[in-house]
Amino acid sequence: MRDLKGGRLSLDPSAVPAIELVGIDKSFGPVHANKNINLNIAKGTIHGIIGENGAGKSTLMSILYGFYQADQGEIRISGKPILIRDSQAAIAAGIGMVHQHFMLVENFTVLENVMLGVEGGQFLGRSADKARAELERLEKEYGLEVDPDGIIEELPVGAQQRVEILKALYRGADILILDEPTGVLTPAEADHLFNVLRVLREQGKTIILITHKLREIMAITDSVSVMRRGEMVATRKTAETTVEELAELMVGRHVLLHVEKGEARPGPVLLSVRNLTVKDARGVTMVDNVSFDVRAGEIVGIAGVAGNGQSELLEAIAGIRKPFSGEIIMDGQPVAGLDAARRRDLGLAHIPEDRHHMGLVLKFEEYENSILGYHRDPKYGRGAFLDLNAIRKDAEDKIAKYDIRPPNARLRTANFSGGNQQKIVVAREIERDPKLLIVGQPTRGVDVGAIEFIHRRIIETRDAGKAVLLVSVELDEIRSLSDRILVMFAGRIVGEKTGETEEQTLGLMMAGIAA
Amino acid sequence: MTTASVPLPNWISYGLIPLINLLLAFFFSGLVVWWIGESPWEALKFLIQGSLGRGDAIGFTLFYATSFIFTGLSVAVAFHAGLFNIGSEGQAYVGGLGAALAALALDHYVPWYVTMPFAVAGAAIFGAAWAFIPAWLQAKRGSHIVITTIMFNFIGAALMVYLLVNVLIVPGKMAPETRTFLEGGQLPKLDWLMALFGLKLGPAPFNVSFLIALVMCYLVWLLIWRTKLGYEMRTLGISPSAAIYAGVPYVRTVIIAMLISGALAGMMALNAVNGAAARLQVEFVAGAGFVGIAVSLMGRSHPVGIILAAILFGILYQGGADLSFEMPTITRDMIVVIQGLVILFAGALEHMLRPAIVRVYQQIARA
Amino acid sequence: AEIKPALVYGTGGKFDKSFNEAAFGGAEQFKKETGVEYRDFEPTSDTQGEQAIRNFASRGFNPVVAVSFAWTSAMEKVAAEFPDTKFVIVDSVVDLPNVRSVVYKEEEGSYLVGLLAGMASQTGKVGFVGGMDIPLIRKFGCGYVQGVKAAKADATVFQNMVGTTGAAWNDPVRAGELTKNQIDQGADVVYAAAGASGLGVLQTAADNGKLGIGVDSNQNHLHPGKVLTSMVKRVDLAVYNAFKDTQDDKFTAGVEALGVKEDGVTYAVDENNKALITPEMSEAVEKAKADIIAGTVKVHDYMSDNSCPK
Amino acid sequence: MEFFDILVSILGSALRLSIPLLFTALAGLFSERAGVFDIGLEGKMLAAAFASACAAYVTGSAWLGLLAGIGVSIVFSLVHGFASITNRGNQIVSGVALNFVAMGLTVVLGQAWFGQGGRTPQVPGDGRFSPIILPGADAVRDVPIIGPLYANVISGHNILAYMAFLAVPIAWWVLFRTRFGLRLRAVGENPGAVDTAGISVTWMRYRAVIVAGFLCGFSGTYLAIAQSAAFINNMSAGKGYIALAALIFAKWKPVPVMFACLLFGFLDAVANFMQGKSVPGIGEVPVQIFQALPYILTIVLLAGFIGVAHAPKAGGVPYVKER
Ligand SMILES: Nc1ncnc2c1ncn2[C@@H]1O[C@H](COP(=O)(O)OP(=O)(O)OP(=O)(O)O)[C@@H](O)[C@H]1O
Ligand SMILES: Nc1ncnc2c1ncn2[C@@H]1O[C@H](COP(=O)(O)OP(=O)(O)OP(=O)(O)O)[C@@H](O)[C@H]1O
Ligand SMILES: [Mg+2]
Ligand SMILES: [Mg+2]
Repeated sequence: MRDLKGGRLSLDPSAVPAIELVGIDKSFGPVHANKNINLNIAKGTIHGIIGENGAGKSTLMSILYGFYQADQGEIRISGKPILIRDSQAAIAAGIGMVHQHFMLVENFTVLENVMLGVEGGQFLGRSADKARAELERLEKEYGLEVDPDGIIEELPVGAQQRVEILKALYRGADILILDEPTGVLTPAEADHLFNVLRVLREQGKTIILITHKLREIMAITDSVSVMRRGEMVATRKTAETTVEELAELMVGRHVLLHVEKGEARPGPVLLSVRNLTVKDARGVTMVDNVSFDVRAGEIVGIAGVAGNGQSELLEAIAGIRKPFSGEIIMDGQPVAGLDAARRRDLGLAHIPEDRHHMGLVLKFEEYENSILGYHRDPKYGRGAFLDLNAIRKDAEDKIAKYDIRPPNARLRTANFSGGNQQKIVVAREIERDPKLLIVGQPTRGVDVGAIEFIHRRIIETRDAGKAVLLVSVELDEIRSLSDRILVMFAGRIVGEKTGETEEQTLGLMMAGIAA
Repeated sequence: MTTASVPLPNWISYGLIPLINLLLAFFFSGLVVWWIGESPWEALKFLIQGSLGRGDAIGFTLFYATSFIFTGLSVAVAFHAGLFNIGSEGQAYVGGLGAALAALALDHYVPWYVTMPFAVAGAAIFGAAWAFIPAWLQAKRGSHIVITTIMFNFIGAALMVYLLVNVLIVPGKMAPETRTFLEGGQLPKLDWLMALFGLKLGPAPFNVSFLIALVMCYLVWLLIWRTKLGYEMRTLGISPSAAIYAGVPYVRTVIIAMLISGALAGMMALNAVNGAAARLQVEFVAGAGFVGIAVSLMGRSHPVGIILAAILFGILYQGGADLSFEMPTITRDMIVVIQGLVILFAGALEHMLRPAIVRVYQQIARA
Repeated sequence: AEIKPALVYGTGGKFDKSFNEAAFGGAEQFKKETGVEYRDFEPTSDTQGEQAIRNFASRGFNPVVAVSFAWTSAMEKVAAEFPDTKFVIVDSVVDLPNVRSVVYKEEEGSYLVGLLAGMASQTGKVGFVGGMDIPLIRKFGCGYVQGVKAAKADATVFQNMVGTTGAAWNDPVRAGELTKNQIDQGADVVYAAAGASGLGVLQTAADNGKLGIGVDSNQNHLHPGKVLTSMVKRVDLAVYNAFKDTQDDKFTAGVEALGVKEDGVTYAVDENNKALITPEMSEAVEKAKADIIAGTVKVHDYMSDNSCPK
Repeated sequence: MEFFDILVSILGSALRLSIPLLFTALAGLFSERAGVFDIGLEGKMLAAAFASACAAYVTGSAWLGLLAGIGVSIVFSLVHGFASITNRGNQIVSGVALNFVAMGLTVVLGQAWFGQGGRTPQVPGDGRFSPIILPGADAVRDVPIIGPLYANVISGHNILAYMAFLAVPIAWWVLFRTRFGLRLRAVGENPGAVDTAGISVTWMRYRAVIVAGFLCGFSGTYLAIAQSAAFINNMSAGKGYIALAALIFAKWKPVPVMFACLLFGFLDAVANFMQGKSVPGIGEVPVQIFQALPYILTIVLLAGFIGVAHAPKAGGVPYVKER
């Protein structure tokens, strides 16, 4: 393997790179988000950056954009070192950024959002007319259509993203950073976006594209860098690398770790979802008339690109989100009117996608989190009171069994590392001995050892005759754990496959191309 | 590198930093005293002597502290559930009505200890009732509880004035207040308690409601850290999303937390109405509800901290009265200034010094 | 005898240009004449009054004079605790062997200024703005109405109170608005019996080119030529006498009711308002004064039956 | 008295009573639109009233009084900014604290300087803003309907009153037609968007709270040396909170703010007028009802029974870039 870690690679060695990052370092308190990053990007290319969640991609780009300040390091634009103290400086240097979470004022019009910060005068009247003309010119030139007078919150996500790109172009960006732009897009919208990016490249713009989707990298980039745990581990020409190599670089191990598991012995249906439709706060349909069953003794995996309704489906089943219509039946009993606590009483356990905001109260001590959701259980105290001794004893047992480190039930949960935090959640949910376990992104941001451990627990749960529903955006995880795979696309289940299905087949289905 | 997420040991977070903030508040108060041409040291001496120097002074200090314990607990309980109850003032005011009605109804017939539970219940129920609508609006309609409780303070004041002026006033009397309760409607003074320490209570209205306040401290501690409801409240207060995940019923928890908060505020009336004045007067709360905010912030919403902070404010109130007596250029409003500065430094500016302290701490830890 | 006199004001504060300032004047007068120092205290809230009275008593001050009805219950308590100290309360009655209660026949003084108001009014409409709505203030209003009607039987008297709580003594803005309302309705003389709020009444009357009537102290100088007169209540006398009597060992407990006859209440004339009082007015009011002293005119006291004759 | 005359009298009174509310609510508008909640309006108003009365008394000039009022009010704003913008403290706690500081400090200093129990001495004529008779007011006074309305309701206020109503269109124009306003509103909705647009969130918010301080300076000055002639203890008497209620009632929009303030001023005027009078069929209506009505109306609005009030989205939340 060629180790190009920290190396300088450009397509045309003679040309001055558009961007050079030298020794960029950044910490957030104890979290070392960027470690000594070096990177060169050639003019007029599309450069991809990939990496797992929390690898430090957004942080690096935010530094380039002046949103954060690096603790150390230097940035050079077209060979000239510059100090990017704030976004204003970045904009002046011709850098534009489309953030992972859009930076739009939702009750403003498109035009107002585009003008913000570059109003061109103290008073809006005349300059607004000029801005409108310029905006319309840009829209036409790059095929980015939006109504200048539309209110942002009333626009679909794709259109909002176009506004973000227009904002950058309006500010005269030569370098455009896009942070996970396709995470929220439908495939058609994503295709449209890529066409726009190609046009931009032809016009000589330099583009940085952040994503964790390898397919996108292969489809559109000229070169690609891989980040892992705050480090820039490799940079490649896209044409000279493969999906497999990138994936390995990304996670730092062989991805296709095959979990040993026996044959599934499906029993009776424990979860039955019928014609379920879920809408989000804005009334957009996120889950569209979905029906499926999960039986005892099997793991059903739900594959799909992030944002295709899996999260909402999981939350509806868990009782966190109110469905718009349809039925959820657990162990023969409709649970529509029951909240999360009552569903737990029926034997549901839920490992949520987001441990920081849902699965754990980070300010609690470990033992307090070990009963979250089950605190009303008589086991943890009679009547109105909690039995702290019983709870701590119970927590210590789980700490021992799950090898949670440090083994201290009185430690604040925030002070455990991500992998150990996830183990706290997994231990709590699996040790309940539930009938039905629903799991979201069980190993997001978790190290290898913990991944294997958690995977094994999930399979043991199945083997103990429980029903398991697994949602993950990691295709490998889905493939190695699931007995059956349901593929979700745009809120619908577009097909069912077995665990042995080829990655390509699933990928196409996830993209909404084949059924 | 940011210092916000560097963990500090508890004795710094809960001991040193609040202490420094408090000292800053006193420093600026001293500046004000100095500005108006008096000696801050002299003032401090009078303040301490006037609040702790004699038996009756201590009695007054503890009398004020009793009120502040109730309101401090009130603010703290709501705070644990993530609710900022600015309405303790109004809840205490309306609570006074419940306490007074119980006393007026019973004082002719029964001794104080029979009236007491009714007065406690009356104060708690009326106080809770006044917290209910803001709570319901927050829980069901998402109306910001800070704004609604402020509004309810004013509505409560108007209601109480109306009742006192038109309904409860003794005909022919000047002041809008109820008749004086007989012994059966009063809470007796705690002479015996002071005598245990060899002190004479004298005229200070330090009374049985202090003991009720201590019991409430214990109950609040029990509620917050030992019950399932308290667990749910804290979950909701720290992480609303985790509370939803855990199936904590939002509406119920918000409403119950606010009812408890309102009830605690209402009980403040026991001290002022049944204990000290033996009658319901206009504006008897006199800002104790707002002091509760300061007390809760200073005491980090923990009953023990609240007791300490309440005594501190009791010292300020009693000592401040004595101070203004000894130094007529310093009016009693000086304690309002100190109170404001304490809220400013211990509350709004609580993190001001943290980065500096973190740096010093890291330096020392490294060395 | 050696004395250590003390004075506790009402919540309006020492320099309210009215009631409390009159008390202060009496104490100063005593100090000037005898050279004896005194201590005073301005409570800013109800709870402070009791503490102040007690503080003085426990530190050996004697006599302790408290002006304002607000200290009634405080006085009841503290005077009982210190039976050897002499206390004086103004504007209220406390029935204890060591307390002298000084009350005034405000209805008589109000009658006199009402008479002047009635005569001075061009429109036949006059106003009264009281502070806190309590029987004591209604007593002022009632005497005033009687005086106005004595001058002009068909005159209209608008009556308003600033409020129903202690805050009403300290709200000149609202008092001013009430005055403006009365002026809009045609009043051209407005009598303020509202403590510090009265300043707003006199100010508004002056701003609108109408006449005000002051209360308690002589307030004619506040807006020279714009204050018709002031109903002077000799609180200074009560304080002065309390100090002096104690010094001379002539202190007596019990109720003292001071009216026109005792020179406890009167109307004020000085160079600021001389031009406003015509000879007829002067003659009429002096006659009324004599009649009251003689007993031929009886001014009804609102507080005797809580009502005012229509 | 004729019904119409009564109406004219009440309207005039309502107008006078709504001025301090209007300045203060507009102050709140700027601050809250920028995402900084301001419970401390009351305190700023009080501090400004004290400062203006002191300055006007000492210098004998109403305009210097206004200047002092504005200055002190802005100082309070800056402290609020320092706590809630720079130090990311809780905005509500900071506002509550400043209210106490203002309430206490005015009396402490007033007592120390003037010895009148916290009040300032009466400010003489030139130290006050006196009523202005608009041209032609006296001439049209006798024209039916229009005459009294012009002469007694519209004319005869002091210059600050006219400035208050002038401030409404100016506030609207600044907020919706200038770059400053666009950025200010943006920073109250999504500070991240402003930050990434290369504008300093901190400085933007500071400017907003300074404007709030500036406007509270006017309302305090109006209380002390236009409506009255001295500072009196706690003379704002909760008007800051009524203004806050008006701001919410008006859903954070300038022109509705004006109408809300007029409505609340009108209620106050009616309360004054109705005192002691009985309504046919109902009897005497307690003044307390009118006093509580602004708050009750605001609660009803907040409950969502008369339209929903959306506070600026980022309101009350300190802007934190790095967690
Ligand atoms: N503002 C912040 N304050 C503190 N820590 C932060 C902050 N932003 C990011 N981090 C931490 O820095 C690390 C890198 O985060 P970053 O957002 O750069 O990751 P990423 O590669 O973009 O991940 P994702 O794919 O989830 O977007 C993570 O551990 C994250 O928790
Ligand atoms: N929000 C936080 N507050 C306090 N400390 C934290 C916080 N987040 C992380 N830490 C500390 O930083 C350390 C590193 O955390 P991080 O989540 O990056 O670990 P990691 O290397 O990813 O571990 P793992 O492999 O288990 O996920 C943790 O051990 C923890 O003590
Ligand atoms: Mg990211
Ligand atoms: Mg990790």
